Amino acid sequence: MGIAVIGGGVAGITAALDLADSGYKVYLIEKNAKLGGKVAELAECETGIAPRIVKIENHPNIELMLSSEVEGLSGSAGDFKLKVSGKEIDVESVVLAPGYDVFDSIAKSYAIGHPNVVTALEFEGMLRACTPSETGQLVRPSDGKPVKRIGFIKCVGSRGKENEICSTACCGFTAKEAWEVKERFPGTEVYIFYMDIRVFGRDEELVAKLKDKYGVKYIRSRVPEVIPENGTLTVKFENKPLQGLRGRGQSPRLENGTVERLDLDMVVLAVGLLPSKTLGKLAEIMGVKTDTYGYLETSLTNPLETNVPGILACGTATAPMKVRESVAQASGAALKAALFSERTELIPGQEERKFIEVADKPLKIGVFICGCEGEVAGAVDLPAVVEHVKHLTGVASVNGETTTMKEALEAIESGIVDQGLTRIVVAGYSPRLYEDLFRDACAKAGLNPYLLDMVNLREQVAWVHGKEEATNAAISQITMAVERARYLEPVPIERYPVIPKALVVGGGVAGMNAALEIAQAGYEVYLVEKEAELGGGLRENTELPSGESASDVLKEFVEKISSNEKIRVYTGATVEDVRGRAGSFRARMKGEDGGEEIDFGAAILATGAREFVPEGWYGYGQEKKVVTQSEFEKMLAGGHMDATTIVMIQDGIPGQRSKYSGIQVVSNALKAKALKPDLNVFVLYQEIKTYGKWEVLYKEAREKGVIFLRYDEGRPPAFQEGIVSVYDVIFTDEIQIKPDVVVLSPAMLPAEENEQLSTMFMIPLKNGFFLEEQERPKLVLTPVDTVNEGVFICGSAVYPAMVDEAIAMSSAAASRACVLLAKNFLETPGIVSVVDDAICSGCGVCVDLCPVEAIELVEEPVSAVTFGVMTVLSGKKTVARVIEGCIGCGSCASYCPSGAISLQNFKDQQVFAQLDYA
Amino acid sequence: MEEVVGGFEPKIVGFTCNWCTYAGADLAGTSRKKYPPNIRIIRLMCSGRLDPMFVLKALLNGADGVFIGGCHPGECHYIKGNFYARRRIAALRTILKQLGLDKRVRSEWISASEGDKFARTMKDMAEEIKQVGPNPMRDKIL
Amino acid sequence: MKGTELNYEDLEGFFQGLLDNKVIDALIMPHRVGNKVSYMLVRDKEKVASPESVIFAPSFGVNAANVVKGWMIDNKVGIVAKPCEIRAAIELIKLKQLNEESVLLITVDCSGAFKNEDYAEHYAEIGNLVDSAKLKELEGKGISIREACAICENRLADIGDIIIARINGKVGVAGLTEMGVKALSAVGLPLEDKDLERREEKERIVAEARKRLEELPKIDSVEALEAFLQDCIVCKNCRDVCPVCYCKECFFDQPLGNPVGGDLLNLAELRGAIEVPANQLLYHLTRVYHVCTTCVACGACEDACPKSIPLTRFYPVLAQKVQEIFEYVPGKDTKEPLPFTTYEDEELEECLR
Amino acid sequence: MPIKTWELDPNFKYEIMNEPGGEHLTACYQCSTCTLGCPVTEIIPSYNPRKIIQMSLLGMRKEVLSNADLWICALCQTCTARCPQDVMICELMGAIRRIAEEEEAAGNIKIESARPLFEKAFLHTLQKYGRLYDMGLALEYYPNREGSKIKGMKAMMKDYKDFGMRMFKKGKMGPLGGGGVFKGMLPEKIKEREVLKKIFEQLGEKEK
Repeated sequence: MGIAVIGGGVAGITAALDLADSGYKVYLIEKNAKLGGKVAELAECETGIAPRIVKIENHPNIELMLSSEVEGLSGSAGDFKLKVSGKEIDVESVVLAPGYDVFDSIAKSYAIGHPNVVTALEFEGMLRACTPSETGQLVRPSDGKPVKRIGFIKCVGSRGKENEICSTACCGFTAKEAWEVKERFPGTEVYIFYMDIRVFGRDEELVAKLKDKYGVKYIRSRVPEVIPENGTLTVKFENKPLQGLRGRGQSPRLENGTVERLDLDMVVLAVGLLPSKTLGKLAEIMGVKTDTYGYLETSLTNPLETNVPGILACGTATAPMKVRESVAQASGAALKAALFSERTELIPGQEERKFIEVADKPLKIGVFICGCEGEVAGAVDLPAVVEHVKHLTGVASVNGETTTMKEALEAIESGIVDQGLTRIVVAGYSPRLYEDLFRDACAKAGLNPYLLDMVNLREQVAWVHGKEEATNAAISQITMAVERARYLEPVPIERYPVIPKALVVGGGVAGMNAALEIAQAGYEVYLVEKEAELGGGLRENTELPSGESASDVLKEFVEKISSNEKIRVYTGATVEDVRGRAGSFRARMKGEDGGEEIDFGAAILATGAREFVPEGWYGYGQEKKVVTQSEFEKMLAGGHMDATTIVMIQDGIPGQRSKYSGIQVVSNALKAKALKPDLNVFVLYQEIKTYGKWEVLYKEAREKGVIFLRYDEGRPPAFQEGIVSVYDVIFTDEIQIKPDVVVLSPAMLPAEENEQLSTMFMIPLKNGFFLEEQERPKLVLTPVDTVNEGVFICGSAVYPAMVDEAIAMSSAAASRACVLLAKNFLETPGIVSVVDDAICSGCGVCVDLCPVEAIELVEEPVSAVTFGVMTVLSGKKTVARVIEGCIGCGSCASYCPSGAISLQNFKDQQVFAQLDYA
Repeated sequence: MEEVVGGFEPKIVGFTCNWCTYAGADLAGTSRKKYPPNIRIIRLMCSGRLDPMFVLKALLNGADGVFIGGCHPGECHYIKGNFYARRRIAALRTILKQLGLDKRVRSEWISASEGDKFARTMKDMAEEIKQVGPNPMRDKIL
Repeated sequence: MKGTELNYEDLEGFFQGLLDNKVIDALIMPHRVGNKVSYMLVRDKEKVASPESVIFAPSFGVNAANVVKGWMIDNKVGIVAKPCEIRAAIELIKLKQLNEESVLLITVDCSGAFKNEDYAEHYAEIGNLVDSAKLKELEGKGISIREACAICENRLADIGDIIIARINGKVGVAGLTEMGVKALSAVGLPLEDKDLERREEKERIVAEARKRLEELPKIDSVEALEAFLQDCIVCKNCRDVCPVCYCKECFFDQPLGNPVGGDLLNLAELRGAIEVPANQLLYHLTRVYHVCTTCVACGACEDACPKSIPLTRFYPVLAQKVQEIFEYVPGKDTKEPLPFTTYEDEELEECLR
Repeated sequence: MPIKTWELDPNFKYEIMNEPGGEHLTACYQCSTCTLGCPVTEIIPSYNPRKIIQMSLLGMRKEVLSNADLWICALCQTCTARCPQDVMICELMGAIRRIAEEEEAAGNIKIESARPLFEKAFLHTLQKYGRLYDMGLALEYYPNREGSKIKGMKAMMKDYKDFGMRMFKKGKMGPLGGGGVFKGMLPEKIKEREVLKKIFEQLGEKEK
């Protein structure tokens, strides 16, 4: 039996890998002939998604079914029979990740069909194919002239008649495309036409940077038409004059209703997302429900489950969303699917293995130069390189024949086994993403994985230099690597048992869900909450935007947790000290009843966020009529409304916005209107961020008569002597309101303990929130992983998230933790520092330098030296010792003047060798 | 110095940290940003691993320039590595300055998302080193 | 600072008192051997005789800090030495090569020093005590102090636990640290507030030293460096006598830094030909980097060079500029962190490109 | 002058929504699609449909109803066709105009536009003949606009001197046009005027 994952896009790939890596048999079903989906089409993404595709293709636990379609389903959870392109497979559960389609009935007024008008996805393709022409310019497809001005038009095919909801992802990817344009073609003027900028967390910083640093002009206008004239594209917008267009330092004037024209060289349409065209049919076959908009139906508190047990849903098939959310959902759905299944396969890397002893063997370096599907072969004269490399000292064989990574991996394995190679040099792909795969291949064939060196011929040679230059550079870099390889040493790798327990810090909705998920997967969990009770933010709320009662949801969680014997809850407790590494951590807990040591293999940080108390803002704290949204929500829960006029001030307090604050505003406004239909409700705002399906709430609020007044960033409203005054940008005039209640949406602050947890768990913070593993410019493919393996983050500890997202993320964190906990053992990291006792002077500078306190000074007995009958020199000496936790930065090694402490795999001699041949 | 300065192609040894500058160089590649082929990259895990002796060794080996790339201060993958690196490089360059060698050594903070900055830096540096001229140690018996 | 004024002759009693009252278990201090000055380690107080005739002698043989390097003992030893030596000792304390609790650092004023052999040769003219006027007069006769001393800005005793300053025909003794003050009271000195900072004199010395530094020939190119080090035989004496070079096994004594046989042949193959002994430039450049923050500019390296290479023009001169960018004066305070172990979030960007 | 909301009429929006065509007023999210596509705004920049909507939403009853711009809309339907929220701006303008006319009839406001008079005259010719009769329209419209017959005739002559001549030449109006000397001078009537009468009757009832 096994688990079927339907859809081979980024979500499907993520789900399949999580499952396969924890020992489940996976059928990955993709209707197209290749994996990767939409993400593989994005400009920079091949570097992120490609290694995963290779991993899938080589994964022993994954059966890949390309060009396959699901035709039928029978049975029930734990015993499904799935008909796929004529074949029948038995699976216990199914993960649906069929993805999305782009909106394709764009209005003719956008001059669609004109070569210089492209969709965002097409533009990605252009950026990707934009080879380094000598000018380094972005050119118009129509005539090859450089693009001086480019405009992005948002909300094409979303938030409108044809597609009611907001596509969520566009604001973010538009910003990223604009950033890429500015970064690569700095001379290009970039204009972005928008209605609301719906970005959150770090994307907000990107937008701010675009506006302030890159000079991208954000213009609020829903541009309805693109007029092609004499080779340019004219758009009209309502904003005068263009902010910053006439030189910097000028105060931006506000829109006043005068129509301006702008000539552009290119227009990019940020086209909306729609459910995949085949989703309806798939849903019918699977018997799962879809919602009004055609997406798979899930709920706010169960964002990954369909109406059919054993069939999980994730990604853009459930709602429009960004890659970050999509992969989080996929990980989470994978873990939920695993609950129905039995682990039948081996976990890769857990098999017994023995490395060949190389010390006594002659040096035999095998050089493998991969053509990288023409990417390298096309730019580098490979035969010439092979000819040169062949003659280098120590080189036993050179293989220049492989064209794909799969072939290269196989060639290496057979080279080690059949030819007895003792060092491997791979020239081709960037080691940053593929080193693990090649190290694994070496290990599989019995060679210590650190006897490998990689030369980056593709990213750093073939793609950036002309042919002759590239060939010379390739020869040089390979020579350096061969020389380095001569001095590579096998790094001792020890296996240590994984403690099959997890620690979850934070007892809010994310923490509780993560704890439950891990416990259901069969592992023990310590759940630590600093307050006296579980619940976190749920305790502050009365009703969720879905209408569910917050206390009911909380009660259900608490009941499930208390009845689960695998979960040990510590309330009023904090984590004090953490030691160890992935798979084997030890922490000291400080709780009401003293301290206690706990051991665990993985940790999840789900500390949540807290509302800023807006003391003093708009009279909060002094005036009784000024309340926060959550306080207002409690007033509403009382069931009656005395006020006649209510003013809500959104975005009025600087700081981090939560992802739900806009939703909270419209939903509370609606509730108030429901209680008293003739209530005057004014919402003062800069952006209404009702992303995704929440857009309908915004519309409903307007329809119910809630008045939305927009103000400019630099002119926040004021509340004085009972009058709220706001400078409205449409009237370009001040509007005054006499409210009975003023409702504020306070900014969100990171949990106070993040600072301390950051140091203990070595997770960097950004603005006080935890930072995920890879801060990639475009895509976040590992949203819950951190730089510290074995430690995961989720929920509002990462950024203030909505309930469904917090739940999905925490399921993802649980899933990632379970992938680790499923292993019997892990291996000690190879790139760590080591001390040569005989040389160490014990100065202790390395101890001061170590960022993770992984070096300590110890007193060692000096072995006695005997002269005849007399023993002298017995005594003690102080030397440095690397203890657990070294992360391999090498700061110590580059200080140590005698080289007593050195970094494995980056020893002085290894670097010297490269230098000699550079 | 038999080579004419105009036709002189400098050899630059580049030390880059794995997480930022090396990744930035990768991004330059994926975005097909062309830059002169003078650089020979040596990947370190962190600019904190850069022992200034490596720079000295490179210069004495005849490298015309040495480039050092790390994460922006405060964004080090290892938290503090580049802060230490910055002090070491500053000290080394102060020594080299007195010996008239500092122009051959340049460090930049280039993040994983700054592919363009990497390519630009490579172009600038190749130009700069061309101006400075060949390393007098190039063909010396050392 | 707390201190008192003594006559030169009272110093004998003071040092004996330190030993007598078990403030320290032993004393390292200069003593005279014929016309020369060298250090002795004294445990018997009777061996302390007329210290005033030798502790200010303008002579430099060995850096006293180099003598105690690696002494991680529990006993307490007093060290009577010049500012540069005490500063080296303080750097060694930071580098855990000397136990702070086991030393009592007694710094004496220095007026600049001659090489031991020069001092011996001209002892009759120089004598036991000199001042700047006397030095000028000697210089006129072609008897000059060491270059390291000529460019030294830190000749006045102002660091350590106790300072012994020469003022108006008397000596001022003061404790700078708690340990120092305690030691002074233990020998029964009447203590009062004493200001021995001598700012004006200090300024005059600094100005003079900077002038002399400017006058030194510069090594301002690789070619100049090559010429400068031409005679170096890589004997590594400069390293051995350096008080702040503290490695148990020097990189340049290890195979990678001191290649022999096949490794050397490989290098020769790579470059066509190599200079032997190898790594001459790498050795000195690496070493100057290694000591650039800790170098106390004592000039011991130059004294030790069998080829008489004026190493003061290299080591202290290059190091001083590095110390300037970190605003660091080595040996000022045991509590001050070494520049390479600390950082500011924003700094030094101007030094990077 | 700041706009004081407490002096405004919060029920105005509902009043408009009760009129046929005004139903979707509050769906507006001020995206400016209507303004950007409006051919009238191109010529008369002060005319901004979305501003009229926002004023209506805010309850600026008097200002909206007496706003001369209300009557400029050429009913080209571009805004209605493009509006992503289906506000039906043209119809909405009609709805507001009707309220304005009622208010004027009740003597509460003064409409600063001749447009309603024109429209009335237009409708009257339609009601009478079933098709447009320019001369009839002009004879009703000008005197009403100018307040007396004589002034009206003067104004008419002034307008027709230039614009009218062009219409004559195009044969849109007699006597010099191509369709005979009296073309346009006398009304043409459609055949089934009985049906037309019924239509007007029914409309009249609905209005009540």
